[in-house]
Amino acid sequence: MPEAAHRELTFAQAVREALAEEMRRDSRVCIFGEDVAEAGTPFKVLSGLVEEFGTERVVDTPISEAGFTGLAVGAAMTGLRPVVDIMFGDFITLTMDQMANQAAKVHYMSGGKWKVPMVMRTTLGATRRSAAQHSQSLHAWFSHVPGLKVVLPSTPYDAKGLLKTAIRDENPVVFFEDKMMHHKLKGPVPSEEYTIPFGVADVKRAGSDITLVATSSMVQVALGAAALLEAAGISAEVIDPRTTWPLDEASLIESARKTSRVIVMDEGYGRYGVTAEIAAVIAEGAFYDLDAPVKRMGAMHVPIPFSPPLEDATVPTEQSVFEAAQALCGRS
Amino acid sequence: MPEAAHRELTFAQAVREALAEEMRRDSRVCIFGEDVAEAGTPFKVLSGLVEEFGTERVVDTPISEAGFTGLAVGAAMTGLRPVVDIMFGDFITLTMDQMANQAAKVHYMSGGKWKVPMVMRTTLGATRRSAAQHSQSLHAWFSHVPGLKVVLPSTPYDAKGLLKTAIRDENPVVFFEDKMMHHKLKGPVPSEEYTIPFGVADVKRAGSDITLVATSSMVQVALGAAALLEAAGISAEVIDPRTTWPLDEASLIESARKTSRVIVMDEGYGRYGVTAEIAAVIAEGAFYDLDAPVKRMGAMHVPIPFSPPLEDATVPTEQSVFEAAQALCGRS
Amino acid sequence: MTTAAHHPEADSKISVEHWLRMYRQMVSIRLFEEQVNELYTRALMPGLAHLYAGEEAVAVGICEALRPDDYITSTHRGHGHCLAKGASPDRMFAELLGKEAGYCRGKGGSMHIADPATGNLGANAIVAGSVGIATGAAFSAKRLGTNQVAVCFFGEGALGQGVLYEVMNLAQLWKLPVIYVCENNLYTEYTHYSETTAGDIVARGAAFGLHAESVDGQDVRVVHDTATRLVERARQGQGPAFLCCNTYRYSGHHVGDINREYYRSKQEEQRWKSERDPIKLLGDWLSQQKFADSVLFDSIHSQVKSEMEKAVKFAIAAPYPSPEEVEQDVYA
Amino acid sequence: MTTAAHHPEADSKISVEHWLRMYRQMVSIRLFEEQVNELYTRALMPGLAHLYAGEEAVAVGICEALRPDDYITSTHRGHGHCLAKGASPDRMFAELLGKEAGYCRGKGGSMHIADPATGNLGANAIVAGSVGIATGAAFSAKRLGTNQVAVCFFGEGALGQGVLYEVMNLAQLWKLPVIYVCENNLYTEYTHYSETTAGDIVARGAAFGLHAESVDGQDVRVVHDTATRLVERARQGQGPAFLCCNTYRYSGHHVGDINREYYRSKQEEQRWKSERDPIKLLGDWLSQQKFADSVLFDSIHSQVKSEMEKAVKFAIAAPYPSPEEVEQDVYA
Ligand SMILES: Cc1ncc(C[n+]2csc(CCOP(=O)(O)OP(=O)(O)O)c2C)c(N)n1
Ligand SMILES: Cc1ncc(C[n+]2csc(CCOP(=O)(O)OP(=O)(O)O)c2C)c(N)n1
Ligand SMILES: [Mg+2]
Ligand SMILES: [Mg+2]
Repeated sequence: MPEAAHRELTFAQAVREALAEEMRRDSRVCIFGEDVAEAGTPFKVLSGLVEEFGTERVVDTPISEAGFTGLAVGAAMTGLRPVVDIMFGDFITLTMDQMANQAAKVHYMSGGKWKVPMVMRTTLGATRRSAAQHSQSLHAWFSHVPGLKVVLPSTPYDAKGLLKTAIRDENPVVFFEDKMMHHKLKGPVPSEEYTIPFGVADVKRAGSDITLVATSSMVQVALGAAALLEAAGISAEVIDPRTTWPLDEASLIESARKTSRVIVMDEGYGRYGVTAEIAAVIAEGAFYDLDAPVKRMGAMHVPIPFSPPLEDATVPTEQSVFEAAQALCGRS
Repeated sequence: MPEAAHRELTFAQAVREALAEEMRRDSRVCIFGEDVAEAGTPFKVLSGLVEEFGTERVVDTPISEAGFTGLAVGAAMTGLRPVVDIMFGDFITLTMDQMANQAAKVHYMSGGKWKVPMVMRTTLGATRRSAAQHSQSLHAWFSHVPGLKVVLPSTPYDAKGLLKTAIRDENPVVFFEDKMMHHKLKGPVPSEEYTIPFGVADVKRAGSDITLVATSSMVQVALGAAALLEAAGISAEVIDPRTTWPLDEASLIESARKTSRVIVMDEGYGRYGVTAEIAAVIAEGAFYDLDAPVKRMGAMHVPIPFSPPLEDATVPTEQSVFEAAQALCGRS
Repeated sequence: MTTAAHHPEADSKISVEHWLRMYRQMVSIRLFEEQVNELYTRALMPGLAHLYAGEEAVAVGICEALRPDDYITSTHRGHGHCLAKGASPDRMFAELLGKEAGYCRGKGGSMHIADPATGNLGANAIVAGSVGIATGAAFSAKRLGTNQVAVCFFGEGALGQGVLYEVMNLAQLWKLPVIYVCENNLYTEYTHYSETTAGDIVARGAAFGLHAESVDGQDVRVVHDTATRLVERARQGQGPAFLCCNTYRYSGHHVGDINREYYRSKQEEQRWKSERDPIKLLGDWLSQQKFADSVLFDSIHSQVKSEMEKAVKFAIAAPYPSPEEVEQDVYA
Repeated sequence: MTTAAHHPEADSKISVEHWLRMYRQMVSIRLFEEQVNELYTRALMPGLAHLYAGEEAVAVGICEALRPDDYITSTHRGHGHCLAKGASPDRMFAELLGKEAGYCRGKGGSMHIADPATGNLGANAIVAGSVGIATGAAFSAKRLGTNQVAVCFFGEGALGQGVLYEVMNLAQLWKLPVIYVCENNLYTEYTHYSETTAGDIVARGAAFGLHAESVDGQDVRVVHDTATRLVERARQGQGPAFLCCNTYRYSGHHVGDINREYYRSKQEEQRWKSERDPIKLLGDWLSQQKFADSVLFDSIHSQVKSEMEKAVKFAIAAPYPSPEEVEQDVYA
């Protein structure tokens, strides 16, 4: 991160700034979604954009996730660069055909002739007391689909730089925001222009005894656990792949080979999910250097319950990661 | 398999027989799908059922995958046991909301009060020259969702026994059939009644030097490769988990510990897919016994191309598995 | 003013009791929601809730036309439907607070209340998420010959979801006993429905062949008479219906939506409350007809009020589910 | 018989040439499909194809009302649309055979032909899969001020898919220049549309406020006149339209659907062929009007025939894409 970055923005502000800058830069960029205009989304992430860019470019839609995602695919093919807002990540269920069968395949099926430069912004993450249909982290589904790219920013800095890259990309990109971060997480964001390339993992904290691979909401948890571990004399490296596709396998493997112990953390379900892929990649790539099996921590494999004490039990915490890391290092 | 099993059925016949038996046994079982009645599905898997059970129980639907899957959820909650037919597995994209946000969660969200005893039968597999929207193997998506069970039969025997279990299960179950097997794969199926429990892997061939974990369409490929390997002096075990959820982790790990070398094969995309989960499970569970990294083989990470030479390159073959296994055993 | 012809039962003794019962139920819903808002304001309720105040005549007028074993499905704004169908306030509050005594053992929360005992197939947090379920329940009723009817409540925002049209087509093709009740309260979150709804709402039902009408959703007598007629029709095998109830929500989209002048004026809200309040409208008519007077109304209000206060106390005192419950009821 | 009023251009010289051009195009499609069937029968074509023979007047009548840069989206039964919009038979055959010279370098095959040069956004193998894309193209056209119009072709089976209603709503709300053309050929695979389509087809468009009509899809003059009017309307900003063209497919659902008496009679097929053939109907009218005679028709047929034979030869001789291509064009 550049030295000059003295400005602190919330995650939501960083997202908004990325959108505003790209919309100024390129008149083809437009936004579609439910209550994105005057309301600025229920999460108030887009507040102010319609005032600057008008309802022609910040377009309120009916509750038609499949319909307006499909529309965005066609608009992207024919000269616009749509950014589609799917309020809760749980609603991507309704867009799977448009994304997986259309957006992801148009370029390939047409022999490279048509392109679909669109972005879907959506959310992930539990602990918001929103229950099973408003708390899922389903990014593994899209990560499974060739033709899509999947971005999981974990800081305001990353959010801004990665979203700008997403908007400039010639492919369909899905951008998942942890809704708990929007207004709660602040961080430095330089005022000068920057972008962050896809497929480049970021070491959020260097360490030597154990690697915590963490995505999105789990990065802060990993950093908290790393602080606890430090106090216990264990040096944890926290590395964030930032994009699940493309995936920076080399950096993850390198960190694993260095520390020889790994926990992979992701708020999605682990089973057939992101931690499975990353654990498999590391177990293969660092096979001869690992001192212990790669451990995976994700959402408990249950629909997210509403009741607070139950919900809190479903997500890895600093404490649970700390304990798992200690155990892995033979310290518990 | 019982000794008495001298009868040979095709995969399609086995599926049909399971349905017919369960429909005779339980009048609540009914079938919904496009062209399932008189046409007996485009794959002719259900031929004859409407003649026996009538159009009240074998119900032709409009092309409304979301609608009739949703209808099945409600019907299952209120006393029927629907079997929904989604012609090509590629079309599950349209049912993700009904399956993941409704069927999978109703039981949990209602605190255990409502149940959804339904089955979705659908297909997977490429090499049928059907191109990118009719060739996908998307079972990893459902395997990722708590509340669903996912079945991948690889023989007529398994298809019949597992489908009967699926229909009797009190939960939503997704049953994937390799469409290339329907009429091409024959195998022994006893005439006496049997069911196969979920979560029990089946050793399709015993061996000692390497484990080939294979699902669905990949089982025959694995068996073919095992024969080639035998000729080359390598004894391969072929083990089929049969259900990706519940997953028989213990048996897979046991086989891996015995042979110390593993290839995991599944026709879905490997990335963030079934091979990732199984490889991660084995790499963790057999950590101290593996002599080589677990290798994964799945569909190439591209939309399935139409052109025959290209399409053929996307799927593991006996030869490519043979070569990979030899390499893993230090023999290439 | 509506004439006796519209309210054929208006002069019999039984019907007066029936109207008084409905009056009481509307008051119950109103005061229930006041308590919910209070719980939110006092930070005693986890998460958010969507209040039904203002729309009471719809839920009550329709549910009073149903048998106890008839089915309903509900929405994120579901408290009114649940109560009108017979749920008891104490267990509903308990659910809203995530307590074990709640209808879903705290797992569902405000948006997922379900109760087999009152035919409540569940509130649903996916807009239009339950239209398939309701249609399936009607399918079961018809197939099993139970003479039950299913009512599917949804906001006009659900008109944006394609699956609604899929299932209306199925219902009409198969003459299923289901009533699709569109509660047009003018807003989908923060957007006026005219910005998201082209054409004519009633025509959308009629286009699929359904019997379709619209009514004043603030006049419980009209709603109830119409519902009685449509339910009767459905019960007698004459097929589904589409009923648009024109209504208004008094509060914000959810309890936290306080400053809403950017999407609707205080005057508009005031007008509905003073001129079109469903409780007042029924009360005025009952008074005019000399069926009741303010003494009776006051006593109903105070009885209900203390009932609600007791129910809230119960819920606050009730224990949370034990932590082990989190993994229970994922599978039946 | 239609009157001059319906065919205002019928007496000008230019229009005769135009009708002759359409005649020739219909013959091209007919003979193209004959070759496809032949390729299938001779086992030279991988996979299956869905023939458009019988429906030529729809594609030709409509595409002749379009500018070269206007957009179309097509379906699994797409050869007619592609040809009518200007695709050349040689590259289409090459695509059907999976050759590199094909429109999609062999990656798409029969169901995915796409071509930016002729405004063809792509055939689509998901029923209703391209309705979003067409609507999005119309959105771009409006936003970018290009005055282009998009035509979305689909079979009446697509009326079962909810996303169609979602995008019609969007198109009408935003007055997008898109025409939804429903080709009602009476069957969805093996089921008569009356078993899957409740209510009235035209009403389904009208319910969403679209200008909606239906025409005799066998009379190219009626189709063309209507299309010209609707396209003009759309181009002038008057919004979308829904056009149902009543037509018939002569062959099976796909080339392999030979025995179809279980779902439709030979007499019915014969009746359409002898009484309602679009080529014959136009030919008869041209003859009656003395605009052309059998000599001219014969020469057109034989010219087209040799053109098709040449194109097939080209495709058969053309090379497959090289194996490396399989991983190209997944991402732009
Ligand atoms: C599929 C889906 N998209 C978006 C949302 C977010 N959302 C919740 S309520 C709502 C508005 C619903 O409006 P309406 O159907 O009119 O019901 P009302 O709130 O007015 O009762 C929206 C957009 C959702 N829950 N589900
Ligand atoms: C979503 C989806 N469901 C099912 C299918 C399988 N399918 C292919 S064509 C077809 C029938 C389509 O009928 P219609 O739309 O009338 O077109 P037609 O074949 O008559 O031209 C079906 C069911 C599909 N391709 N996509
Ligand atoms: Mg509303
Ligand atoms: Mg058709």
